[in-house]
Amino acid sequence: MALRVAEEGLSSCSGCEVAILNLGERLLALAPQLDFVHMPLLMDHKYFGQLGDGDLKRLEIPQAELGLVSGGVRNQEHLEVLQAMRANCGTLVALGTCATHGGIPALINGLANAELMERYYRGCETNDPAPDPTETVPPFLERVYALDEKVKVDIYLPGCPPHPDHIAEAVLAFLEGREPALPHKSVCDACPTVRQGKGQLKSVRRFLQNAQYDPAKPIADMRCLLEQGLLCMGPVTRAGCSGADGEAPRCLKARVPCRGCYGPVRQNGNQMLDMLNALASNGIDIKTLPDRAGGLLRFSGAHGRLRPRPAAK
Amino acid sequence: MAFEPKILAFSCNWCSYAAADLAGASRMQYPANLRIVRVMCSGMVHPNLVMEAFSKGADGVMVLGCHPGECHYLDGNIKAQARLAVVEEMLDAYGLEPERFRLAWCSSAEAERFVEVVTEMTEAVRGLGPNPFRPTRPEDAQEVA
Amino acid sequence: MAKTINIQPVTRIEGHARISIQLDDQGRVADSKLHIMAMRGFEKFIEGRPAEEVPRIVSRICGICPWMHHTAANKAVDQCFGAQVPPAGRKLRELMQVMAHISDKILHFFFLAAPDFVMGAGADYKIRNVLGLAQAAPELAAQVVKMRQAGQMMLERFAGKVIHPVAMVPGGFAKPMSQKERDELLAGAGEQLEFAKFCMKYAKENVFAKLDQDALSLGRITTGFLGLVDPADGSLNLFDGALRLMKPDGSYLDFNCRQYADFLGERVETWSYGKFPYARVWGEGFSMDLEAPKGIYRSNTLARLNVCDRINTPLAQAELEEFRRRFGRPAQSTTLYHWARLIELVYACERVLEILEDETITDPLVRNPVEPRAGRGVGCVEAPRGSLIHDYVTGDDGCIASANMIVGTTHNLAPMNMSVRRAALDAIKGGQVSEEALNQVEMAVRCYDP
Amino acid sequence: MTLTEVREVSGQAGDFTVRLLEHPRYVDMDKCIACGECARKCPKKVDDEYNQGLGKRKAIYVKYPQAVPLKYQIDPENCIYLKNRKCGACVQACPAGAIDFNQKPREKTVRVGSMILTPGLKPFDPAGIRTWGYDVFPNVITSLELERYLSVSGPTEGRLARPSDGRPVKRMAFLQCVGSRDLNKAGHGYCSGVCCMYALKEAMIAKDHEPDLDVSIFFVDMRTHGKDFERYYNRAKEAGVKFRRCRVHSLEPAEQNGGVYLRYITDRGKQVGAEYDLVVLSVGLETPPSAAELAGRCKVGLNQNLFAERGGFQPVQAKGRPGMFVSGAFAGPHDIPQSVTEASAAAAAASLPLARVRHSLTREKRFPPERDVRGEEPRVGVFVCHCGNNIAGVIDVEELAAYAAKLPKVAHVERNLFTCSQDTQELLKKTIQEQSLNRIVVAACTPRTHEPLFKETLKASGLNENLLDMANIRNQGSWVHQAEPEKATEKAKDLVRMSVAKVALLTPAPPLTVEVKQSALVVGGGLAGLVSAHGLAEMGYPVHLVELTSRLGGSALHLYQTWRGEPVEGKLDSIIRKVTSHPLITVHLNSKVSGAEGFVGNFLSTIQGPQGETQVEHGVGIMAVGGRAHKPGEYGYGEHRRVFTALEFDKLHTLGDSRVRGGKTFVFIQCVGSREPERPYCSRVCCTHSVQAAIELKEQDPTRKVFILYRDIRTYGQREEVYRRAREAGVVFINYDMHEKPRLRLDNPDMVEVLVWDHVLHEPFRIPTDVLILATAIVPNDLNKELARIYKLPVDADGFLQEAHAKLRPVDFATDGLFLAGLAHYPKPVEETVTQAQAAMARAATVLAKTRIDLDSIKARVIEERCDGCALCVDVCPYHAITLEEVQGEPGRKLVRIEAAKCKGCGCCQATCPKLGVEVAGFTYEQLASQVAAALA
Repeated sequence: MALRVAEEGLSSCSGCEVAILNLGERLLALAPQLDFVHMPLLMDHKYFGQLGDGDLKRLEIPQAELGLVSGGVRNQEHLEVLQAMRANCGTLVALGTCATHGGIPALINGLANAELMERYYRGCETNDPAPDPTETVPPFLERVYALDEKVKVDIYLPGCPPHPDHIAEAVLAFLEGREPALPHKSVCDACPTVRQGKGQLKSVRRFLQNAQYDPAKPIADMRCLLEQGLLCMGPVTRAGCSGADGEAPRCLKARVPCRGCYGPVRQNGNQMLDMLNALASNGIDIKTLPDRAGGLLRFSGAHGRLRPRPAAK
Repeated sequence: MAFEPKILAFSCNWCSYAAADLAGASRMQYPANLRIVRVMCSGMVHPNLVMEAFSKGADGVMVLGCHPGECHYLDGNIKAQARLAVVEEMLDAYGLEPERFRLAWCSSAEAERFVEVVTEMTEAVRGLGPNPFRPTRPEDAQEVA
Repeated sequence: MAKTINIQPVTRIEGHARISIQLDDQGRVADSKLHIMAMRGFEKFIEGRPAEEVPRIVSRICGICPWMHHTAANKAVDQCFGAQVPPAGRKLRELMQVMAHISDKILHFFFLAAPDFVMGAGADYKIRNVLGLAQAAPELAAQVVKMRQAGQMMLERFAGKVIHPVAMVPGGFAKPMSQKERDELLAGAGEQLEFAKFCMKYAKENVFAKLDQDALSLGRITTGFLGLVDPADGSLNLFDGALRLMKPDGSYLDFNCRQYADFLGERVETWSYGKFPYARVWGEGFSMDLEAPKGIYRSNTLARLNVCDRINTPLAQAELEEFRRRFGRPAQSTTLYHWARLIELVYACERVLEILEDETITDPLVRNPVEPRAGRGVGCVEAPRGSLIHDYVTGDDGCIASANMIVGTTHNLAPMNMSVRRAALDAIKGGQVSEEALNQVEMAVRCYDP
Repeated sequence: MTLTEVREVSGQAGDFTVRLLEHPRYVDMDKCIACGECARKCPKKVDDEYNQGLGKRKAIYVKYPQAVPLKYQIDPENCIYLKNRKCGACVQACPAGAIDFNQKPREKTVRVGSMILTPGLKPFDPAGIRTWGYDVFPNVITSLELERYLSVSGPTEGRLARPSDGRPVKRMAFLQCVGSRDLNKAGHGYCSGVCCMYALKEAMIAKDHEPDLDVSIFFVDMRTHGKDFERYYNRAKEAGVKFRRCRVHSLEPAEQNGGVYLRYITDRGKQVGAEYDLVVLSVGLETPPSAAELAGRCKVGLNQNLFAERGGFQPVQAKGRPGMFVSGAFAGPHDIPQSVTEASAAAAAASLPLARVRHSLTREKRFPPERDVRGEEPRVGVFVCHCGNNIAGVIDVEELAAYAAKLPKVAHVERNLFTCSQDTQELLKKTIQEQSLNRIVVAACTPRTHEPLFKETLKASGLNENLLDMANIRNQGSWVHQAEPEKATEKAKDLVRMSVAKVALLTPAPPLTVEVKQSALVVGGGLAGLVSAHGLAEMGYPVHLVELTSRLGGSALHLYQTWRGEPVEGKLDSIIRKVTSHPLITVHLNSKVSGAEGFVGNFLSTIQGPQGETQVEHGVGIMAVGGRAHKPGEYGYGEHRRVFTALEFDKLHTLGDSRVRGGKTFVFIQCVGSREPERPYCSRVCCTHSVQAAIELKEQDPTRKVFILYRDIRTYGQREEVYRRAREAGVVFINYDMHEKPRLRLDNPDMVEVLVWDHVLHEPFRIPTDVLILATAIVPNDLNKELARIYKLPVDADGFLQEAHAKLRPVDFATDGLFLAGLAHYPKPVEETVTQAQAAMARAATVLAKTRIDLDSIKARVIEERCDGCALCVDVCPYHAITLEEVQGEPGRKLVRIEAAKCKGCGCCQATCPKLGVEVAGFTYEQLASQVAAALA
């Protein structure tokens, strides 16, 4: 019997779902073994009956052995969908960094909801001030949550989006009844750039001009971008973006520094703390970094990491 | 019952830990709110340990090292000092009062200073009240299944 | 027996929406709404971020068209910082953006929309999807999947990341193109064009040929249109140009993107987190009344083909001419979005080849250094789903002081609501609600590819 | 052997018989646990000499809290019991039964081959000399008293208050040269060498405590000739300390406020006065009578200053007394680095003649084989010590033990009266074996004193010594919370819980040792290199000596005498001959080190010579690449044929050049290139050199006019004698200011006209000069930088090699196994170079004396499953122990590697790694985190 799979995206951008599609021919090959019972991006299963007449209090998601959830939890609907997924899926996978650590949408966690609403509906040049929408739209939670702040998560598959190789590995491992072999080291593990040490730097530059490198030469000949004085989140970020074939990290392939989209190396690590600490330990004045919280917790602001500035005492 | 803060200190073996011993040998009295974790150097203390202490409910955390220039390992204390900015940043991000953390220098002979620092810290933290920060951890998460 | 039908979630679209249809006591459609269920607040939370970082953040607005946000944001930051992009940098940017259009169109047409046409609007929902399509037409599916994948890989091999790209940077592009990369891309682009031609042919034979009057009137409404045109000759331009706002009668105004706020306004409704843009400049206000709409214009493929005077690539121009012959200008049928989409696919493939054939694209100077400063920039591109506007103001530190964005889909929120209403009115009669009827309502939404 | 004195010495070098007298301590050192109960109960209060009599101590006491050994002693002069057989409170108080009033003086005889005399110094006592008003005005104190006032552990806890009325001090004056450079009042002609620097330090600390404090230092010459001292002087000036160049000739009571009124004459000749709240006498050093007595018993000669007589080329050898060596202030007024250096040098010199019998008296301890506990579940044994009543009197030990028994992984809990006692060790051993315990927690006192003891016990029980943790419930528990027994008990539970949590995670670490290659590399064939190379070879170790030029001798080739007038050339020739003919020394001329790798005991250096590269293995290295004379770009040097550097002048003088021979007027300009913004250090040797040369010029022809234009004359220590002789000989000393440097007219080729501002006459003074001698700076060699790169050694801001610790490790590098000596370290005269070279050789010999070095088990290690070679830790390591290396068989993949022999276990890497990819044994992140969690559980 085919493996029943349910998939949902919460507060997210559908990039994770596109990453699933980017399995390409592998997806077609896997298809006979999979039975997608729910996946709003691709198929038409509805929460409240196919005729739209179900009980709005009973959000329905079919039973599945494997549940994939992308996106963080931002509003009441997300929470209900997530809880239904958890209740109906044997194994729950947090798919993508929004699901594992809040992702980019969790940047809003640095602000209170009221500030957001004020800006959106009353502080915008193109619209007249209006009250917040409240009718028939799901109310916001106080912030964006990672899935494991609300339900138990069985497998973490970070990445913005996760590399299709690892999505395939997670599914295959599940089919084969084994632990998925996922990367657990940092981006540097896959990064071939030349590293010597970071002690000679005193500050870190903004990325206002391209890194120094010879475009005719392979990345393995380029000096580590952090050692070039560019903030690169590689050392504190989970590897994986380069996929299973061990290619260079993808941002590095474009010769731009990593921004940490796979979240912290250790699931419960803190990219901001780890990066600031690594820089400070190397004698780099961390105050030279602009927008530290927003920059270093760009992808991992859930788990209470990014929070509104406390009001001045 | 009055609030009795729990304060954790990472204390360098070569200076403040020795000063704490000396304070004992000299029978100096200080508040019993301190718990010392002995380390070989203040430069050994990962800021994450400090934050872990806060996340587990410490009301105050100290890192006590040798005076600048007196580090047993050349400049571990200078690294600890550089990391101070990291802890400050994290406290700020977490909305904890900066006074809950203190980095202080104290040589092995400065038992008085040790006592003074610990007493000051205890009183300061007592004034701040309990650590309001409790993490949301997976085990706190609501189970649905 | 009044009741509310909830189509939730609206499926095979990007994003989170719900359709509610109120039936009155007679089972007639009394009201319907398309609710946008979420709002993430990008405009707010990019405040304070260094502007040069923003192109890598705002791509997360949409995982299907991240390149569009990436491009628009870079254009906006360039203006804030007063940056001059070297010619090769500009070419690489357009190349990437147009290539991204190719994958997107294949995705939308075959993965999201086609099941309705190939499997039938009333097919069982369990097979009315791309996987069902794959079983029903394995060869076609294999071909489509392969070509879409090839397009994605072309982008990824050259630019690192394809979903949430990073290769564009304020001041230009992060890496130059080597001759080897150019050769590979040229080869790939040739195949993509062949495939585009195949798609056009396939669709004409198997989908468009079946578009009867009913199909053409699905969700049909009458509105104005908005899209970028090349200021030089009014031709289709996805990457850059002036905005053209066309009235339902075909008359139009062209304006610089920076003036968008003088021409467009946004309406807030209490029942949707999404705002409703309208043509403020028409001075008639805003109304989604099906019979007497006010201020309503549409964006996206059909809109672009309606507003442009011509297309500067031969195959696409030929298709446009045929399209206009059959449907006039402006064409109003909502279903024609799909047709227009495939014409744009042909254009995009031709344009990619054109850009790649320019030898100067391998010039190593692809980025000029930028200096953070106070400024304002409005970056505008045509995203698959419509005209995308990013408007940033930076402070002296080069960090974002304020931002406003109108994304492609948003332009179409009001028209979509109207099309939903129209489709619901047409599909639901006498309280008879079928899966097929409800799917037809959704199909009206899917034309807009939200 | 404490409280012990030398009574008599007989025999000779290689075989002395020394009769010793050990005075009774009245405390059994084996039993005393230094708990201090005795002192608390002792009713007799005595002035505390450590606090300069400013505080009180008891008749039973430790001299100061850091005393080694930390054991109490009874002062028989003051003990009531010893005086009249009453009291005995301490006997009652002592929980360990350590008081023993029956101890008697004991005689001992030891036979030794060499002797080192270091009886130390006594501060000059200014009492009784009216000028200084010390025992007249309460607000006149000595610098040593001030030191205690400023110390937070001192009697006022660091507050600066007037002794007379305790009011805050607003204005403070230091009077320099009290008891120094003063034959009239003090009978000391010498400079004490340390007072300028300590006055600066005290002034700065006082300013630090009280930033608005007005501090003036009245001085004759500021003598900040040590490494980095001049910078400190400059900092003090910037900090607002006022410097007044004059002797104060009288102190009077101020009219109001109880202050002190000083009268003095400014350097501009004006008489002025000022009031101060506190006057500090910067007292000098002198030899105490007891030291003089010791010298007598050892037949070691003292000079007129009562310092031991010695020579410039054998600076730690007591003159005319083979086998006897001297160091520290007994050998002359020294500061800390010089004393420490000399101590090492004395050790080297004393052990040289004994090299043949090395290790003949060594005994080794044996332990049973270690039980492999890996794979076993932790079975923790908790031993709660009562420490007599020290712990049990405050903490409810019964409750604590019961609590410990319930903690997870605890298999056995036991209470002991004294866990550290000898019989308890046997018990511990038995319990560990019987109960199959594999982790031990001792809840007692501090690991700083007792961990080694319990580690031995673990070893003796067949357990790895690292499976131990101590819960410090005494020093950091019962003793500091005596009034809060409940809280103390709660805290003790926490501490035990923390220890149990940590100990369960401890893993056995095998003892690490590295082999020592029994040979040395000495870089630099100057005097320092020659002395150390020769010494090491004499000790029996092969030495490679690398010299850049074609000739051995270095800068000393240009010197002709030491400050004592000993000729250099012959001595230098002799040591060069000894070195070149020594069978164990390989001299590499025209060579330099071009690369190196390795660590203590195992260096591999590449020597690049005329015949190409050779690689040598060596266990230690001494860096002695010397320095050179600065070539000035001022004062007409290189333009006028009558302007010379000091070394050039010496040569012309020796050769009898007509310009010198016929010269009538000679001018020396001091500090040419030194103490300038570009080179803010004192070159240390130039004052003495110029003064000596001036004397010679005068002695040769008393009609000659000789001028020395100086900023401060720095004839430190006993060199002051030379300065005095010069003034007596009629050499004219004219002070100039950095901002009013001497000016020259050079238009006459046969004469240089020197113009200098005369502070006495208040007008420019013209000196038509036959020979102008520039006392130029000593600058470091560029080789320093090269060595720094090759061996990863630090170089200071002036380009000199940077020692591990300026005071306590003056010839070591932070990198183990590498040492430094000579001008590469800092400018210094011949005898100090020789001393330092001997010291470096002594330090090197401590490594070479062993065939293997035991390394501390507290080392960082890489966890390969976590490390990904990001290189964040590489530059964080202060010891350069971390390198990034490619994984074998996986091209392109790199991991960091830690050289255990270089690692000191500071954990800077562990605190940097975001991935927990490095950890320090015994202090891993997980272990520390377990303590954190347990503390807050």
